[in-house]
Amino acid sequence: MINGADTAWILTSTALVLFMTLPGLALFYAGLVRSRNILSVLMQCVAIAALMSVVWLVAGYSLAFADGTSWVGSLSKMMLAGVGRGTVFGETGLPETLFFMFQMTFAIITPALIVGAFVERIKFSAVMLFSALWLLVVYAPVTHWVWGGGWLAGMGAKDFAGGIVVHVTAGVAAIVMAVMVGKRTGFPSHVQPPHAPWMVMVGASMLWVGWFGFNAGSALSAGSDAAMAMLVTHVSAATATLVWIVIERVRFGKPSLVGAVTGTIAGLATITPASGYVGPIGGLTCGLAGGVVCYLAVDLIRNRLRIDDSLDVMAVHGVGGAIGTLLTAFLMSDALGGVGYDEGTTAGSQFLVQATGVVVTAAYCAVASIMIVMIVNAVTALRVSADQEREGLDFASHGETGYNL
Amino acid sequence: MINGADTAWILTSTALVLFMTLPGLALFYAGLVRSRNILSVLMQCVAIAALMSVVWLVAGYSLAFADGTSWVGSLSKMMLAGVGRGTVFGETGLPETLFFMFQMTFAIITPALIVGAFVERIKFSAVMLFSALWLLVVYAPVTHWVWGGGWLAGMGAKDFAGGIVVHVTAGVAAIVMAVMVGKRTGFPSHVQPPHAPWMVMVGASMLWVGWFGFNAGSALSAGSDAAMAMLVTHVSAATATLVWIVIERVRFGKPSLVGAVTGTIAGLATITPASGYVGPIGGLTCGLAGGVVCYLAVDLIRNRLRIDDSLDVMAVHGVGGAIGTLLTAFLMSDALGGVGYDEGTTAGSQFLVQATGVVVTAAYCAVASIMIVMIVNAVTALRVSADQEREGLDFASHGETGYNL
Amino acid sequence: MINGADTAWILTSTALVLFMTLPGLALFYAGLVRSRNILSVLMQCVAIAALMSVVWLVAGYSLAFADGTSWVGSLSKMMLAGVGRGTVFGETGLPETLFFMFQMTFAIITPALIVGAFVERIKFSAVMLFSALWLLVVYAPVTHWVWGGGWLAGMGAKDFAGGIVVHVTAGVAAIVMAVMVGKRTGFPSHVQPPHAPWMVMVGASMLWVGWFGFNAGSALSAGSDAAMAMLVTHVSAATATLVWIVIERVRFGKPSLVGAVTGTIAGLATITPASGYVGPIGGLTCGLAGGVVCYLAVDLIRNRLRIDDSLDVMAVHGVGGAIGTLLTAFLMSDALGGVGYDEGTTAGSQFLVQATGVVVTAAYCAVASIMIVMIVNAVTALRVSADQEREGLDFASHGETGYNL
Amino acid sequence: MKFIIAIIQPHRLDAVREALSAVGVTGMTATEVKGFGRQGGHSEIYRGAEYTVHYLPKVKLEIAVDDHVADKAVETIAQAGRTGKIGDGKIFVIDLESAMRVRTGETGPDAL
Amino acid sequence: MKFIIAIIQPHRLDAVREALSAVGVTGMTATEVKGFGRQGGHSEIYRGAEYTVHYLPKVKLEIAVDDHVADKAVETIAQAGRTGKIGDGKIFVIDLESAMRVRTGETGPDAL
Amino acid sequence: MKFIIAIIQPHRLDAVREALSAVGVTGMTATEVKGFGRQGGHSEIYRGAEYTVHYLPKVKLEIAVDDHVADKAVETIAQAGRTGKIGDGKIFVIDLESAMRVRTGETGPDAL
Ligand SMILES: Nc1ncnc2c1ncn2[C@@H]1O[C@H](COP(=O)(O)OP(=O)(O)O)[C@@H](O)[C@H]1O
Ligand SMILES: Nc1ncnc2c1ncn2[C@@H]1O[C@H](COP(=O)(O)OP(=O)(O)O)[C@@H](O)[C@H]1O
Ligand SMILES: Nc1ncnc2c1ncn2[C@@H]1O[C@H](COP(=O)(O)OP(=O)(O)O)[C@@H](O)[C@H]1O
Repeated sequence: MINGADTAWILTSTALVLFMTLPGLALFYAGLVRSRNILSVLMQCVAIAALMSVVWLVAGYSLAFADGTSWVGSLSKMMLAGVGRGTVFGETGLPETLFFMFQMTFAIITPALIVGAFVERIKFSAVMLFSALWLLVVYAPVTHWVWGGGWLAGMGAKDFAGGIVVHVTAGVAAIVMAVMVGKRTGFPSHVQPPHAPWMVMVGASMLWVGWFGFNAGSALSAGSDAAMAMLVTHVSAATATLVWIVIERVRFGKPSLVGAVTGTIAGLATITPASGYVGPIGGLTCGLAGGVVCYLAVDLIRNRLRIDDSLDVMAVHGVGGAIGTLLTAFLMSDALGGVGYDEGTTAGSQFLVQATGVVVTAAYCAVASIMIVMIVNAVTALRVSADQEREGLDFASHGETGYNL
Repeated sequence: MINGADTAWILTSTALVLFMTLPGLALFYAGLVRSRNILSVLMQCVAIAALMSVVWLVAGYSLAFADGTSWVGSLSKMMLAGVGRGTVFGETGLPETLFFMFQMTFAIITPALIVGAFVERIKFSAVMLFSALWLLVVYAPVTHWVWGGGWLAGMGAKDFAGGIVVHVTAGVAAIVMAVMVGKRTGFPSHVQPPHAPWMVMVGASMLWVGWFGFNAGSALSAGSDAAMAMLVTHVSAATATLVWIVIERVRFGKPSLVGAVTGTIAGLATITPASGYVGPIGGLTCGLAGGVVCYLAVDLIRNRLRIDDSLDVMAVHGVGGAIGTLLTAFLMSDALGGVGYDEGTTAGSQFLVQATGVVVTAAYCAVASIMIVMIVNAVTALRVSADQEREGLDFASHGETGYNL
Repeated sequence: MINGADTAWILTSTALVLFMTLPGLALFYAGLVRSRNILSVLMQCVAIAALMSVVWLVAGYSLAFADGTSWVGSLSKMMLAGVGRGTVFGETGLPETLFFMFQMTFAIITPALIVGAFVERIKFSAVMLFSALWLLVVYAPVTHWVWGGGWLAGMGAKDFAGGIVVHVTAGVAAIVMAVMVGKRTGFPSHVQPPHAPWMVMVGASMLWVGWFGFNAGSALSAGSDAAMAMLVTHVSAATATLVWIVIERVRFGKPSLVGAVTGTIAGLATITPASGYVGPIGGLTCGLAGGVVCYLAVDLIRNRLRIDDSLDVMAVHGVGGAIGTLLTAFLMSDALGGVGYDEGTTAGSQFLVQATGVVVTAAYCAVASIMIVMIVNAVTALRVSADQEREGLDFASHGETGYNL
Repeated sequence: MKFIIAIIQPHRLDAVREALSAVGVTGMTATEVKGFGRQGGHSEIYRGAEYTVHYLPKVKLEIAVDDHVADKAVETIAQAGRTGKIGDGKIFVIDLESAMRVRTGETGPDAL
Repeated sequence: MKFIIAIIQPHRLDAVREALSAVGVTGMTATEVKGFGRQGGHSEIYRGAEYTVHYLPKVKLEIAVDDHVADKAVETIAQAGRTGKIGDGKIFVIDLESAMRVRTGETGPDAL
Repeated sequence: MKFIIAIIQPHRLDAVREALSAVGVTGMTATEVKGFGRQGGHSEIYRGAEYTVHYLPKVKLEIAVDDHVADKAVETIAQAGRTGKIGDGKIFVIDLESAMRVRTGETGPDAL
């Protein structure tokens, strides 16, 4: 039977998660690029949102959630076949149409996260084609593994709101894209600071607020689990923000705004898989760990490996999501205020399951993403010309300019 | 009896619909004008929100929803007379105060939509006076016809969330205003592109998210109807976005951001009347139809008829709302996943009712709007002086400048 | 037992109130300063949000809400000790973790409000230290007095959503800070108009929407009380907006956007304490009174007393909150559509209680804030150097620049 | 050759540019500037007080022309830029020693 | 007549303008510019790394003056603009052939 | 001394600056400007129609140099700024009467 209260909260959560992408993530990313590419980033986010929605309706949802094998769902719910107005989803008190919508907002933000890897040089058509294929080939199956009753679910993997499903997949795909599309002209010596740090902060704030829908909504009900998920999410975000502020203060004497809110996002990504299983101590720990490790990862990938994952998708989301997934094995212990282990499970055995989930997903995502990029490259080139890159994608790809003051 | 879950969702929806106007629509419009008029647009939106709220409390709500004739409500609920803290609204599980509030957010956004017709040249006092009169003379009665038990409701007209009530009325009033206020100096040859496309996108994103409250909130309950309304709303928005992207890509080689999000709004306006009656196929159809027809309508009104409905209110909202209202007659068929027809009704008979609703409302709105504009013109001029128009309304009417970098 | 509907609404309200600070208040304030200080304001807001969250978890919540004396709570709920996933809060139907979160968003915005007093010249470390101490020494005890079963609660003081707890405390602390930190170089003769009035409006709009969570959420349930609180909140905001528009129109011939939305905030602050106790007439009255008196207060403090409470925190929030608290004594009368008086209470006796609350809180807050500022001044200076002030805090304190077009 | 520097009202830019075009001057460079002069500034309203902003927005045009075109160009700017109100701006003429087109390296009047 | 071009620190603009006013020079045109010079640039922080921004914001003043006022004006700008720190800027003087007031068509020193 | 005014493509700024540095010219002032010329403008798309924007963004460099450096500087700018496409810009040279460093009051070539 449909539960009105749960439905009310998930309706709200769906709005919150859409808000994370539009305009939250879009602004977060748009503020980080140069002013001549602001519109292209916004356009990629809105076009991904639109295209993923249709792809999700046509086949994505079915591949993720319709009964199938351990590896992938089936095509039986294409176009929501058999899902009526009154159909209830599984054991929940939610209309299946609502579950479909809530999950769709996740299927929108995940490809949108990858945008950070290839801004300022990608062809628009390549973004569209890549995202659509990736949703079907990577996102939908992995979702099935973890949330759709697939093999990872069977092993007892814990990923409350998408550490593996969303952040690890996006991070790995980002690295693949960054390497295969190639560096921006001038990277790393001539990289310019974000053109609008204020916009980055606004986007991050919206992501923070919207993440309440993401994590607390993943409880699929309006009760204690949602409340605790919201609490630990917030605590992790706050802690990681402070971590970045302290690190930059110590290292440069000046804590930066972009740094602080990057910490926020790191804290949010890290707590995501853990958010339904841990208590306040788990929130603090994820915030601390996510803050520190993601900071180091940015430095490693950007400055040492010199990979132009331009907006640090792997370092912040991929690494954060992975850490959170692994930490869940320990932080879910009831000794630390967590929900405790399933019968027959220990921290150690759970850790192995979690690690398996991260590693296998990352490997699968890497291989599949490489193949998709090769296809995209064959169909439409990946990059704009050097001239267009210099001119800026706003005008070159979309015929518009960002600021006409 | 008050239903907590429904109340929770409508409290949320009320916040979402207010958010559509403030700051959603305000930003959508402000980004489209020149930088010297940005503040005036924002000011018109916020002042309309304030004034309509008071007018709605004093008499608007009563004229729309207090028992009266087929044509208009009565004055018996002026100042919410007789509506106590505990009064339940009709058959719903909502406090009447909440129904009042939810409806008020519609009464705010409808006159605010009309702003798009006369930006960059209108006198501020004319906006205020026009909006207040229009709310009482056009909006409140039409609302009564459709949702307050008036003659259109009696005929069985289907307008779930305001295709007729909100979008057709706003569109028609916009054309009236555009013609009677006259063109902007320099239209159409010297029109300048939007001063801040990024702001247009942010506003459109907020409208998209807020529209979940608008349409899914119009179910007045937290259940299957709200969920399906949210789903079809989203699908239509996504589809129409893609339609504009494809059209511009084909026609100019470059899809623009402003074009894409204009498509979004067209899709949202089109699905609005249908959102409670149709299924996913209805959503796709409204998105396709709304996307294509609104695109053509922009071209027709702006480039062929040369009417300076500056931000295309009629072409996007009026036309979208009308199409959606008419399509509802077919898409509500249960063969297409809709709710099916009332007893004794067929697609054909429903279509006649829908068409009657659109035509009679448009005609009434046109005549009444013309008369209101004439009154406003007599009381206070409609337009600022040519000098003030050139200087920009921000400084001329409000003593401020938008960007002081 | 946990009530799902109430939980759904308070989960939503928590998101709304966080949204008020991030990015609402942050943008409202950032648009008011000069462009070279925009990032510092945003940074102060986000860093306060992060730090207050941790402080609230560690000790703030416990001092406010754990059973203690009349004057302050105890340390028994530090780190949420004893509060489990399933713990229900008091007589409500809410998980205590959710009540903790909802209240935390108030504990974030209150110190963030004070930021308006010392922008463009404060040291970042001073903000951090001051806010943390102030939360523990002023905010937590006062909250205990009013909402935690302390002496003001015992006297029957009515402060629904924080006229005393939030606005009076923030306003008084703001004046203390403004005086002790000293004026900005050039105040008042060389004050410059807000660098981005559009941003001020966007922030104010978000505050307006978020305030629905603040006031209607303070009902802690999804029913008639929440609905009426939302209604009167909105009516007061709308009325006060119109009041400022009318005043500026009469005085200068031009109503300004910044003025209008300042009126909005004044109306919102004024209704806050009254919002759970009054009817529509109460909303109108608070809007009128708050609009007029706050307008006069800005003039008094800024232009006559020449205190550089830079963004008028005392005049808008402190004065608004105090007026609303006092007016509650009359407007709660059932003759005016309010909830009526507790047994044995009259308007007069209630007024004395309300006045006692305002005066004692203001006095305590003033003394405690002065002492805290003295400590902060001893530990880290309050102000940046004159050179840094001139250069702008964005670069001087955070190594970034706001606009890189 | 001469180098003409003209300060004009922003809203006259299109008119001036079109007028110059009509007399054969098509190349020029425009900059948004802040003008201080007799026109004074303007006052903005901020929360119950008026604040003076001392400058007004103007547009500066820089135009390199061959000697024999200079007078005509100045005259054209003056006519097209004139509204008759205070603050219409100034036209300054400076001697230009040399000019070069970057693309081709051409010099002298050919470069213009 | 002379055409003075002064590059100054942005925060000295008000002081310079007021000082010039005091010696009778009230008309001028200001532009926000990017200065490259000995002062070098500054470094901004971005996610764990420092990036060098090569330029610094400066204000350029352009002032047409009558010959006999030129030296006084230059001296005044130098004094009011001086902070003694590197990056205070430069003052350049160029010969001005002619000037015209757009509004009236007046030419020569009367146009200033 | 000479006062060089160069209009160049925005994306050549770094190259030009570095080339000038290499020949010993390190001081200069840059401004974002709008260029009108043969290159024409560009058209932007807005809701189903194309609108012409008449100008193109350019960067103006102003560089005061000692006489003997002038030719070398002009040459350097031309080479580093050249892409060979229309719209590469212009270099103008004007005679500079005097220069002063604000910080020290030094004048003449020493001030540069
Ligand atoms: N001596 C001057 N040198 C440079 N620019 C000047 C000078 N005098 C005025 N201007 C510029 O010309 C503009 C108009 O001058 P103003 O004195 O206000 O009116 P008018 O052009 O009618 O004489 C000013 O805003 C300023 O930009
Ligand atoms: N040769 C030059 N030509 C034009 N502008 C210059 C020149 N040298 C310096 N400037 C301008 O003057 C500013 C200050 O010069 P800089 O060498 O940094 O310090 P200082 O003024 O103390 O000598 C620079 O930022 C630049 O705008
Ligand atoms: N006569 C002129 N005076 C001043 N600036 C000019 C002149 N002609 C061109 N410019 C500037 O030079 C830029 C390039 O000129 P353009 O004619 O488009 O191409 P090209 O440099 O290849 O000749 C223009 O955008 C404009 O800024």
